[in-house]
Amino acid sequence: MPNLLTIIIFFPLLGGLLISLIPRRNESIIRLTAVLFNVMTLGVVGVLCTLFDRTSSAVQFLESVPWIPDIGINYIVGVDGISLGLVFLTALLGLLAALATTSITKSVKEYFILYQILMTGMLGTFLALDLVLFYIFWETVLIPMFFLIGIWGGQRREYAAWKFFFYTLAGSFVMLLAIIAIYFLVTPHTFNMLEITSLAPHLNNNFQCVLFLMFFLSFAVKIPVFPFHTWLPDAHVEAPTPVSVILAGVLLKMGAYGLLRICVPYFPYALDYFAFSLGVLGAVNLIYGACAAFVQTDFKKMIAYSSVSHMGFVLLGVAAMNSTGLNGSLLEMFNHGIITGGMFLLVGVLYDRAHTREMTAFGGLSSTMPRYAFFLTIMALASFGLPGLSGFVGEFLSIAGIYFTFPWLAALSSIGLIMVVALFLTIIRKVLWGRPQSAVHWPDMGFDEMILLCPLVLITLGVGFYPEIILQFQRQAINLLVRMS
Amino acid sequence: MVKYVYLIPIFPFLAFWLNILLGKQLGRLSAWIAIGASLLSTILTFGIFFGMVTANVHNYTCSLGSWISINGQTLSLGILVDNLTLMMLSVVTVVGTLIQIYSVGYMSTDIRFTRYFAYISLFMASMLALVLVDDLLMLYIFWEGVGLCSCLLIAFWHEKPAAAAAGVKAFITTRIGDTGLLIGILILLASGHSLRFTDLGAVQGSEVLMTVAALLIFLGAMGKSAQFPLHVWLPDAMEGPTAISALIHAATMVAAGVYLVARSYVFFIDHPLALHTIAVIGAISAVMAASIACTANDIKRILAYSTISQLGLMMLALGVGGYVAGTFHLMTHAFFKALLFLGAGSVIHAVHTQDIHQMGGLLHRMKVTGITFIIGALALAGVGPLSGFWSKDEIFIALWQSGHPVLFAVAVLTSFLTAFYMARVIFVAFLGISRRQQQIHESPLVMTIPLIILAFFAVFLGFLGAPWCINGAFQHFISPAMHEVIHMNWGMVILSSILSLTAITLAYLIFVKGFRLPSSGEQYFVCFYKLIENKYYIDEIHEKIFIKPFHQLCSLFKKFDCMYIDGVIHAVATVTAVMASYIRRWQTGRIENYLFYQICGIFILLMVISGKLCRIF
Amino acid sequence: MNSSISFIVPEIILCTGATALLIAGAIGSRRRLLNIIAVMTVAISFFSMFAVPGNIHSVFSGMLINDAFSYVLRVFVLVVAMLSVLMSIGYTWPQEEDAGEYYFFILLATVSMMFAVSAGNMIMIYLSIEALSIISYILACYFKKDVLSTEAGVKYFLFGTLSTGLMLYGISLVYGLTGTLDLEKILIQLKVLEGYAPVLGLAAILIFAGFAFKASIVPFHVWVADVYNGAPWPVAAFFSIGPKAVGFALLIKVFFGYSLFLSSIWTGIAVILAVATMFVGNLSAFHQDNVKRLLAFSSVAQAGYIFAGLAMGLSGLKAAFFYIIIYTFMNMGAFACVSYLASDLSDIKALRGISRTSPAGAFILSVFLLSLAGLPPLAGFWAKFFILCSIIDARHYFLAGILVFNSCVAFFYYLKIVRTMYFDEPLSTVVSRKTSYSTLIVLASCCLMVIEAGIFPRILLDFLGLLFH
Amino acid sequence: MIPLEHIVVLSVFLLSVGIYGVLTQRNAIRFLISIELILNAANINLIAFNKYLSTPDGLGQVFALLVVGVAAAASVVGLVLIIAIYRLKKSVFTDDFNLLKW
Repeated sequence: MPNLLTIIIFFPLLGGLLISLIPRRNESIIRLTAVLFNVMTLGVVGVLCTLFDRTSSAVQFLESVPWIPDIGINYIVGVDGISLGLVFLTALLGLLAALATTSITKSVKEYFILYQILMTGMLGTFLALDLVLFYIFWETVLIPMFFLIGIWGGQRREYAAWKFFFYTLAGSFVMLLAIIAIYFLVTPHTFNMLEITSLAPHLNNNFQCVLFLMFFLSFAVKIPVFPFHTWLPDAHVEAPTPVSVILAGVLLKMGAYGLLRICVPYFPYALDYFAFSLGVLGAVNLIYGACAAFVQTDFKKMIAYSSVSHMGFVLLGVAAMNSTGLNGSLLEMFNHGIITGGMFLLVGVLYDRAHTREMTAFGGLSSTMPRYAFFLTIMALASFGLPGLSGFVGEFLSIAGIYFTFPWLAALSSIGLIMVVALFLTIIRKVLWGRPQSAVHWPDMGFDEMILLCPLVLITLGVGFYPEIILQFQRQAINLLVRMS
Repeated sequence: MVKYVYLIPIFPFLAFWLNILLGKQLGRLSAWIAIGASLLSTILTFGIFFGMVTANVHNYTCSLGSWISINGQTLSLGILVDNLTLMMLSVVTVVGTLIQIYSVGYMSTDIRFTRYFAYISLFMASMLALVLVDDLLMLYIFWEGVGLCSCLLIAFWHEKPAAAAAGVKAFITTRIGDTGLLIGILILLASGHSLRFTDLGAVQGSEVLMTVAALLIFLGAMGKSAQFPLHVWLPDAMEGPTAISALIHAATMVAAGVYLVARSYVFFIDHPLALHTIAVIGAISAVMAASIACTANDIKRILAYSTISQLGLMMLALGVGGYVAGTFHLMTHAFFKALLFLGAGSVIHAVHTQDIHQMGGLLHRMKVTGITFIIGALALAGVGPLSGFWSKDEIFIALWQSGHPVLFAVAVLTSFLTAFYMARVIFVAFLGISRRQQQIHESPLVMTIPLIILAFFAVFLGFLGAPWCINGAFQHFISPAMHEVIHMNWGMVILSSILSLTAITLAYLIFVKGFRLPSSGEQYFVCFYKLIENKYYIDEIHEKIFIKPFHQLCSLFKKFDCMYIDGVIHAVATVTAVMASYIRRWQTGRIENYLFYQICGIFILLMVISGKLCRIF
Repeated sequence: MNSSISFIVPEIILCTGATALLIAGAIGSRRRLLNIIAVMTVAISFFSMFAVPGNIHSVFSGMLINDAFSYVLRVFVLVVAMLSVLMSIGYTWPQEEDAGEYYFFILLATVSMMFAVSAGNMIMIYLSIEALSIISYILACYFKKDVLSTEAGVKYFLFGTLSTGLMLYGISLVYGLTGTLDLEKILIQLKVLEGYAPVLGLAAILIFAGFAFKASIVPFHVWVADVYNGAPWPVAAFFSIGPKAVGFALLIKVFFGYSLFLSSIWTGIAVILAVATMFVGNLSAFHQDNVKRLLAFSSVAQAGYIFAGLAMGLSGLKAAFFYIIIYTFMNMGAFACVSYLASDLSDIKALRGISRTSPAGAFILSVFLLSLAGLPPLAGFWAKFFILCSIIDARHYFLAGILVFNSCVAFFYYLKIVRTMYFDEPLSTVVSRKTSYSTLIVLASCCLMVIEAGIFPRILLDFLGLLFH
Repeated sequence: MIPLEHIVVLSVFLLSVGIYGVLTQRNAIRFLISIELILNAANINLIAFNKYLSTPDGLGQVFALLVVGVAAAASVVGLVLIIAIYRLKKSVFTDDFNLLKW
């Protein structure tokens, strides 16, 4: 299949178009169509994974079509070890989130149209290899997200939607400037990300630093890096469950992916120059996120802040600038997507029953909802990096990577490791342990809910036991990245 | 046979999944699945044990495949079976199996019966794997695994807030140590060393860095083995089911710290500073915990502090080079401490209280439990010729030979205190008159049989290491390089016998005869007593130094988020909005203003063009 | 002379049609007939553009110039006229007015715009601008009984006459300095006029102000909001695209093609004015609850972006041109869509929950608004993108930053409308809208253009490439 | 012959008076008159420059004539508008035309 990637990117959009043709009263058909399209997308991504040559560091399945030849904008898509895992993650969470929409009852048709656009945007961001194309997909995500939070969200949905939108918008505009600037700075002028990879490192140091900071700012908002993270708790909390899953699982990865795809290979001098600051930010993220999460009273907000904390590992891995750290960083992105995606699904399960997310309303669920307790425990354990579950591998590699470069930072971050444990154990204690708070007993998770979590748990266990499952895909690409930076 | 060694942890692991996934359907069968699995492991262990001993093989390594590669090193899941491993395997499987059998009775009425056995199977699997693996990182992985099981089992009765809190506390406190261990591993990794235990002896590198690594690894051991100042979780961990306390918090998991030090002993040997630290920490823990145990009233807590103290002794022994002594005491302690806990459990099961002052005269009502408990207590007190006597002797000898008089004195004091508080328990709880009206029955057979078996071990296991009996079989087994003949050190035997007898007598005088100190000494003693009774205020200090600042930091961060970061964001929005509403007012709706703007605009442009303003740009 | 006549055939057709409409309206023909005549006139005029001979350079002794620039702009003006006429047909006129007269003015305004863009002489420029202005005053107060509409007309008149009067004075100074009013000859003369720079500067600024008034550059923009607000919807839409494009066309022609300003100073001034225009436009729109005024201020801000591009030399010129064309479609679409959805009300409340009652309309309006805001992959994004490219290419990083900040602000108020449509609950009263084909054509064509140029901007770029090769 | 400067000064004076009138007068009619002054200032310029230029071709004078015509048209429209608003508001003072603002 020569146009595999184009199919992957635009297939969801096609689904959206199709959904827009279905009369709005046929809700079940709309849902079915959306799910079907996401299943097929996942299927195609599966095919991609099997066809992918994991021994090669090169970009594969490259497609290049001139788009605006006047200024050298091309439609270039391709996949390599860095993006493959994230594409898979997107397709998987996309399907799960499309399935987890029982709570969406208002304007189902619009919901799924926007959702499908969102999918296209996300997949495109990971696959685009032209800076302008990358930017376009990046921005495409914004508006659907704004609506998904703003229309289907919780109490303070509007505030959250605006905040999310403007934070990200400001960031991405800075990126746009950087993209145009880099176009004019490299000779020959080009937006082709692969060509810039070989051209940009020759830029003079000041330009490298400025451009690095501009790109980083944009990615920092998305990742999010302290102090640009305050949109995240609001957006995550107010968004409906499936959207939170996508937000935490995929959207945050876009920023981190950008870091790996653009900041690391393009600006080796700047990366070297800022590596320590980056590492400090990572450690701050790690500790700050865990601490801020610890005192929240809202279950979802705790998970949201824990995402901030986890993204600290990603930053640490990047700051390490060695293959261990970068491998850890990328793996942590994947793992975080899986784990936090699962966490948000679990919060959603509880919210559907309790209609509140206040921690005080829960407790003792271990006895009344044993299946729920099982899933939540596994996800929480994976979150704080219990060895044997996937979270550990990424965290360990990141910490190891940063240790090799900045030992003291690793020591600092290890404080964060303890805090994260405290955080998730507290969650377990407050939600699962203790006497049941409410006289009403909520029904345990049903089959439909468990089926969503099973793949996530299996991946968590699988990657934890045998991380090569993921690492084998990314190793070559990371090696290349290390050689470049 | 030894090549099937990897099956040892697999059996309980399968039992775990079976129990956790099919718990409801299995019902009481789950217990027997767990027990069956650990019986299989036990049989396999002993098969391998005898296979290796008869073939005179001391070492077996194999790799089960690579796991991950870091910094150019491929870390693989490897297995190392040597005599230390075999000893630990035997202890864990035997004690584990017995305690599981005991648990069938002890937990019979619990609603989460199957989950209990699931967790315990998981624990067995992790613990056995921990013992088997051949490098530090793999050890770390299972190390965390046992920590998790410990946490889950402590909080098994999570409806009790204290139990839930204790579970969390246990995990976090040990995690502090574990993080140290992790950093220690990273230091070794970063300097390009292999993490395999067999290669640890050949570690080269900057002395300071390697000493730090060794200390950090020991930090991990401190956490697990509840050594001062990370010991605070262990007494609280007594909120868990007593069988768990016996298995995890007395016999096996807490001993993993000692095991870790013993396992990487070749590494510690090269770094004397680290070794000294181990000895000092061990000594502090030993005497501190022993003194607290003298004042505690909760039978389980007494045993918990006793565990800390005994583990301290083991560390102390290891720290002064008494490798054999440390490991020997580890083994004997596992059995008699498990016995004591199970006995305590049996008592609690019967009287529904843990306060020793509410017990009394139990020996008459619960013959088997009473007698086995007393056997255990005597073993712990170091009364010859029970097992504790021999291992404690070894420690004394090691200390004496190392030539550290203070440490030796500490060990003697600890030993004295140990005998004293165990005698106290016996006199208050088991002898004397009953303080309760209710009927007290002996526990069922399923609980008492393990007690009897353990009592058997508590009595006779010591002879393995007794110099006059089979010529110090244990010593030669655990340290195959040693060839000299072990001699009886009669001085030590006499010393420790006198020590324990004096302590018991003292306890008898105080708790049975009601002997009191003269009032002149009382004042001074009360202060001291209060300090000890409050556990030297270590919990409070922890609270002040770590927990409270942490909470304050958290609140601070939360506030920082809401007020400062969001404040800046909102300020930007507000400034824009205010500017907007100001600029909007320029559109006054009056044409004369508009015309004025126009003319002004033209004038300003004129000024710009006449070169006055355009310089700026 | 023959070629001169053949050159202005499209204008003649328009004039004829306009006269016919005036008469037909006066004798009380039915509205339907008038609509058809108006559409047909513009259409015929449009097609007659193909018959305009291409081999002549100038006609009427240099009064009108026939080059690619003016040709494209004349076609463009006709497209604007067509869109305006179609929108007027679809518009539900609140008062029964004489439609013939209305179309007459619209077509005459079109004629004057066509003359303006092809003018080769200052006289022609003045005359066409003045004609366009006078017609605009009348159109602005088309609802004679309506206070707002009349006030809009008066304000427009007072502001406009001063502008054109000052522009005339500037032209007279240029005449005095160069002795000619022919643009090409002025260009030659300017080279020897170094010593008269201050006077020339005054003249240039007065002329500039005249054009800037049409293009709504700050501080000559103040009329915009009030006039759009008072004028009927189709007239406001027409004002926001037609005269504005003409203003920019003249700015380009006079200040670029014939470099009336000394180029070094030009950039500085243009940057200042562009920044001011962006800020004033966007910030004034920020709190608007009146959609008409909001769109008016947004069009001021858009003028700022275009002007920023213009300041950047040749590459910016192309970008600005691209922007003007895209802007025309998206702004027209936005006006048409709001007037259709809000049923002639201009308060933002009228759009509440429109997405429930008219999902397609809400979607299309969102497309226009988001395109105006510059969201990829809609056409408005490329317009801004090319402007930004030219700015960064010229190394005006600070200006680029300001533009980007303004885009953020702009996103706020555009999204405010969008959120009103999607987030709020619909008003209780169910309004039945009359949907006519002409409205549909306007909306569909604008929407298609916005999306098409967003996905394949290359087509339009190639077209513009022909213009600037 | 009167020097060109004198005429130019006159025209500038007229322009200034016109601008002053525009800025200060609140009466719409007076405003119209001020505008006429500006237009006439330009006209004077055009005619004078035409006269004093080395190659007089009558262009300026023709333009001036055109301007007079256009100005008349503009004034008519202006007056019509002022009358229209007077009907509605009973005022020709620009202060009163402030319904449209902000």
